[in-house]
Amino acid sequence: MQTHKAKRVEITIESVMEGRLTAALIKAGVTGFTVLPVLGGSGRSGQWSREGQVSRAGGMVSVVCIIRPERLDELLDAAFGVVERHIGVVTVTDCEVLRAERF
Amino acid sequence: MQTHKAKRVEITIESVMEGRLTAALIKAGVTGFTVLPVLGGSGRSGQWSREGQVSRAGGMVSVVCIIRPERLDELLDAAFGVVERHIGVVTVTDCEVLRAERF
Amino acid sequence: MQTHKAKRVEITIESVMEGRLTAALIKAGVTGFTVLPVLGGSGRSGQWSREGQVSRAGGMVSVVCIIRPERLDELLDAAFGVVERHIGVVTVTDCEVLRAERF
Amino acid sequence: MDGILALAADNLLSPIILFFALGLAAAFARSDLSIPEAVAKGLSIYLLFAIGFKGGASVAAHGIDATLVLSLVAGLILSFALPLIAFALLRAITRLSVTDAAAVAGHYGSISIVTFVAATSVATSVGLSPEGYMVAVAAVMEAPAILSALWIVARFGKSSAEMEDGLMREILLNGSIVLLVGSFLIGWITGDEGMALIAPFIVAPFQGVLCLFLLDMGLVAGRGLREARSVLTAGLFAFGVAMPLVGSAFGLVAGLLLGLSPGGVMLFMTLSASASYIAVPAAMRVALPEANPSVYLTLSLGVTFPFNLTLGIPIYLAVSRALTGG
Amino acid sequence: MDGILALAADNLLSPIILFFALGLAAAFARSDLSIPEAVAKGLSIYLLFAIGFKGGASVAAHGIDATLVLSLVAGLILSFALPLIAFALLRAITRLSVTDAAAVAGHYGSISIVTFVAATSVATSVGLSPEGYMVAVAAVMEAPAILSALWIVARFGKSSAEMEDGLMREILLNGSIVLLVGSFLIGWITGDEGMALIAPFIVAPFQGVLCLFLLDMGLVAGRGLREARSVLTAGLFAFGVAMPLVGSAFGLVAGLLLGLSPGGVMLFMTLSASASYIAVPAAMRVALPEANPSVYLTLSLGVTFPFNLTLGIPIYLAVSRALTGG
Amino acid sequence: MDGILALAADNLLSPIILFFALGLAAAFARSDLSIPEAVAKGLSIYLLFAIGFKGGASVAAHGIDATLVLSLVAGLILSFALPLIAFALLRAITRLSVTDAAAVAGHYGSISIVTFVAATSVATSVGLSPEGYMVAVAAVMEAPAILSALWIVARFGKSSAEMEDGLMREILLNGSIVLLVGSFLIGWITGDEGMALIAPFIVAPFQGVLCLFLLDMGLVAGRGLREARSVLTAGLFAFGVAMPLVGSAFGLVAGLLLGLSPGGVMLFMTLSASASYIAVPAAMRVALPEANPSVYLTLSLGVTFPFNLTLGIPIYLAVSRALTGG
Ligand SMILES: Nc1ncnc2c1ncn2[C@@H]1O[C@H](COP(=O)(O)O)[C@@H](O)[C@H]1O
Ligand SMILES: Nc1ncnc2c1ncn2[C@@H]1O[C@H](COP(=O)(O)O)[C@@H](O)[C@H]1O
Ligand SMILES: Nc1ncnc2c1ncn2[C@@H]1O[C@H](COP(=O)(O)O)[C@@H](O)[C@H]1O
Ligand code: NA
Ligand code: NA
Ligand code: NA
Repeated sequence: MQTHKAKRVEITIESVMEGRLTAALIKAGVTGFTVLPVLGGSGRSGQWSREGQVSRAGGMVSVVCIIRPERLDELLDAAFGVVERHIGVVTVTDCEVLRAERF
Repeated sequence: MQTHKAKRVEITIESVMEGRLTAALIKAGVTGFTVLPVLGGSGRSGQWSREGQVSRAGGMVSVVCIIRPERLDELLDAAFGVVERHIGVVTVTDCEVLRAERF
Repeated sequence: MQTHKAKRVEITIESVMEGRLTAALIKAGVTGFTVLPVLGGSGRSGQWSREGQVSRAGGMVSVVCIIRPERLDELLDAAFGVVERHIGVVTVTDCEVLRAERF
Repeated sequence: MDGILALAADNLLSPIILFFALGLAAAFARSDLSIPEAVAKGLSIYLLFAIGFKGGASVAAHGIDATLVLSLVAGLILSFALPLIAFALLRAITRLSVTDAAAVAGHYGSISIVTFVAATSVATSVGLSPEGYMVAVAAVMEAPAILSALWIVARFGKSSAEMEDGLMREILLNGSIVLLVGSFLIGWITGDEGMALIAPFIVAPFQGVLCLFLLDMGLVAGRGLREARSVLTAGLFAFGVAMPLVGSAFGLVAGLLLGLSPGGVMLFMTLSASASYIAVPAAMRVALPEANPSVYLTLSLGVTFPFNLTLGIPIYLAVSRALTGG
Repeated sequence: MDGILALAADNLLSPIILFFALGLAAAFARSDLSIPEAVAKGLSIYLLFAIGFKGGASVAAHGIDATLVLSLVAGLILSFALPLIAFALLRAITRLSVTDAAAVAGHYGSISIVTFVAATSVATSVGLSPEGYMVAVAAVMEAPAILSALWIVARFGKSSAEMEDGLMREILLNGSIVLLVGSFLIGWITGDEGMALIAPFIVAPFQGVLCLFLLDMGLVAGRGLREARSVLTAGLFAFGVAMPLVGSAFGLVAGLLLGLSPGGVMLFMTLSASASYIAVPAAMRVALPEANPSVYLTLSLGVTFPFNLTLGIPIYLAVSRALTGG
Repeated sequence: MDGILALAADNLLSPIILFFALGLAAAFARSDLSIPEAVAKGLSIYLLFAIGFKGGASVAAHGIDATLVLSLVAGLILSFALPLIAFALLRAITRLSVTDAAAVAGHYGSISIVTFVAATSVATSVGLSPEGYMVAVAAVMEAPAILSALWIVARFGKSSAEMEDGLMREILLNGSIVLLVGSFLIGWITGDEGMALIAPFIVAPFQGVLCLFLLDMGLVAGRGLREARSVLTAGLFAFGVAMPLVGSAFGLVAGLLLGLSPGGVMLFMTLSASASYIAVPAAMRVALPEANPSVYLTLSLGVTFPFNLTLGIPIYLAVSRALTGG
């Protein structure tokens, strides 16, 4: 089956920033993204878990974005603008996609 | 620690199709898969979020399947048969696994 | 944008073992991890789904850990110690990260 | 006419409607107010459980009516037939493709259980006591319309509608139907005794839970409308308001022919007038993935549901009372 | 005998049992009906909260019974001892490995709180008033059986059972025990006054919530049975029915020796007869990962739980009444 | 003084406080007891819905008080002003950076709705009937403090506080405010009639739900304290206890000047004394990401919330009664 090279960018970020991040991604011209829930985690700012939150203030989500390789830099710039001052992790993985016309 | 090459196939698809997809995967001989929840997303058919759904009609899930590289085509054919007419994204990533006898 | 090579280790494991796994990871010196929920899955020990669980006894979670490549073996040893006798899948993927000083 | 207006005004100021309006307003204002998905599903389980059980207990109390079976048959026929009428209307006044029009039509043959619950609560608040088995009629009307929609596509459309093995079982055994029918049967079997046991759970707090549920419906409908504004043409909007009136006329005739009580007639009108937003959309995603979900969800949830809730129900009540002398 | 049958028949037609049956039926028919995990957990928190508080309030009302401490000790002993009996029985009538048999045995020394709740509600419905501290006995019986299971493996098995530091604390402080005991103590401390305050929340709606909870239990048990049919041999099935009867006999003796009321004896029988499906499975996954969870979950939830709910409880009630003259 | 102690002792043995203590204890003992996130959110939706509606219905029953508008204005002013006082106090007795101190200060100008609910329930239990519109005052006090915090940073700090377009709308339309104010208005509009309809849902079970909610608050506060022990210096702890007393003094003056009833004065004191742990933390994460959330959450939820719940409320009640003669 015919596949095409693409990049999978995954941005783990505080829930309160989700709307700002996806708005920035859309502005940067991405054609789509998927938001995954995060149960908990640990990092330099300590350990947390969803059951220990009184509110959306502390939770995180993971935003996954599949893009053509040539659009990577644009996307990273947009993402970085939002993530910069905030808690968050950004990873990029090589992948192959079916139905490349979608991206 | 000894690791082995494998492929990680991730199929994001409407929840209503989950059962049909996993049935097709099992029929295609995969030894296992994992289903991850999806909170929301955006694509050509617009933006959606789990809190805005009255029902399972609109949600999506992500089905992850780790397989030996030589079985990839079989799996993609099976997956494509289900995904074809439906909303959904299929990505393939190279990975390494521990305990390869399981796959 | 400047990125750095890293490894993305994903360990899918029974929920009851989550605390033991993350404790082992921290002991092995990882700087952070993220826990993702799992809705269901299938493997050699059969098929299960979160809605069919009476308790936390049967569910699984996925623990994702981004690390510098040189620390991979240490982490895998630590993870393997916990996963060994238990149901679970460990995968390693190459990735790139922003803000490498965090890892 | 005056009576209808007074009733409508009264209805519009009931807590149920006001909480729905609050949800709509919050969604339009882009507030982040939301009911967690699991809680919303829990509320809907509560409603189905309560309404089913009460219906069954009421059948146990009043005995089986000779018309029970006939009502079920009438419900079946209406659910099969209304999509054909809806399809004709849609093709006449909108530019939807055959596939989209068929998908929408399927929704209008099926029913909205919350609209049914709201109508029941209005009926009892004015002293009517509809036949308990109307709950079973509601259950019977959920699924047939889906078959009609698929038949329409097969007959008039180009894209193929898959009616695979699994789908029919899935539709007939979908959670809402099973819970509604199961609770109905258990209410029937355990009757007064069962009712005495669980009444404090399903009777007293019911209206309050319904308010919360309608708050959520308002939020969801409002968010849907905001997203899908663009699909809502004048023609579609007209359909979303006209079709419930057309449907209710069929329900009215059925109810009168069956000789139902004023409350029963009113509920038959409401069932025929209401459109599905759970079972049918799910089935359409599987069987007619090419149909655009924004169209049918926006119409069903964004136009017809609020119309029925606010104006439709008082109209059906007034008409039913006028024609049955109830 | 007639009395038992009449009671059983009565019991079988209670809403609680019928909703459990509805869940089973829906699961067997592969309906997609399901209660969201968070809601199911919410319902179980409600049950533990309510049953604990009511037990404590009842102790506050009736004063401490001289036998309270003795009952707790008896519960402890039974929880430690019953796994040994279960293990012997399993090795005699099934072909389970030592590890699997030990894991199963551990479940039968521990208890099922829903079975306890159902028995309590049957007891009060026939006019008995069991000792309030039976709730504390239930809490005390949750954990010791786990130690017995691990001891069996260490003594007779080949695979090693890890009894690591953390596990014991985890078991003793698992959420269910903490909530049950905590609510019991708070009910005790606040007594009538506390009860008056929250009775509308924990008393009136209790039976209705229990129905929903048992619907969920039916769904889960049914899905488990469907998946794990293959592991359920005739021998295992026989064990799943025989062991509760054996266990209840020990509970009966304990209750009679302690001089408990008829309701108390019945609850002691029920506790001894019931098998854990939450705390023990979780502990076994950690300490005995080689044991097959399908075996113990299917037995405990798929066989023994329905048996106790339908036939066991009426039997224990009848026997207790016959022997205590209650 | 004796009166306060007796009241405090009484308060400490109420189920509400004891369930909070149970949660704290379970968290400290590292029990895995937890309320699912969706259920906890569901409980808080219930509380806001109920308290808002009851406030509105009470305004409908007692008519609009001339002081309603003045009370809202006073609430606004206090919410703007208290952060300045908190900031000064923090800089005097702790070594927090400007950014951290400003973030903490913002929390203390805003309010904790659960503290408000607990105070209301104490007030009514001793026979007071606070003005229904105090709910609206609570809503009005949620947001202004955030602006003060950002102003403090802009004025005294180095890091820039982003007050972007979206944030203000987000703050004013956050779910809690919308639900509280919406329910208040609906309660007002539908009055006695609406209340009669949903009272069985929002009145009778209220105290029980509140117990469960405080159990969850205890768990969350306990886990937070365990994690963040290290940040809690003596200075910060002193602030967490002193600031509510300082705040309540301002609330007292406001309430007396407005001529509120003894219950109203007590609630004004409570609002001024309490600190936000939902709306403000969320806003701070967006606008002041450099501020350390452990500091403000630990203070607000781990120190001030328990202080108000246990000692603060009885003090505010006693003082208010002494000075109003109520
Ligand atoms: N090395 C890592 N691997 C995976 N996730 C991480 C890692 N470091 C941080 N995270 C995630 O990012 C969140 C915030 O990290 P931090 O900014 O380091 O406190 C954590 O709670 C984790 O969910
Ligand atoms: N480029 C993308 N990256 C990640 N997820 C995507 C992407 N495009 C689509 N998706 C996901 O697939 C769903 C359906 O996409 P579509 O068929 O384009 O409407 C979206 O709601 C997203 O969850
Ligand atoms: N090939 C696979 N790909 C993805 N996930 C898997 C795979 N095999 C097993 N799993 C996951 O690991 C769990 C336990 O697998 P097992 O130990 O094979 O029963 C399954 O329920 C799946 O969630
Ligand atoms: Na209809
Ligand atoms: Na037992
Ligand atoms: Na304050």
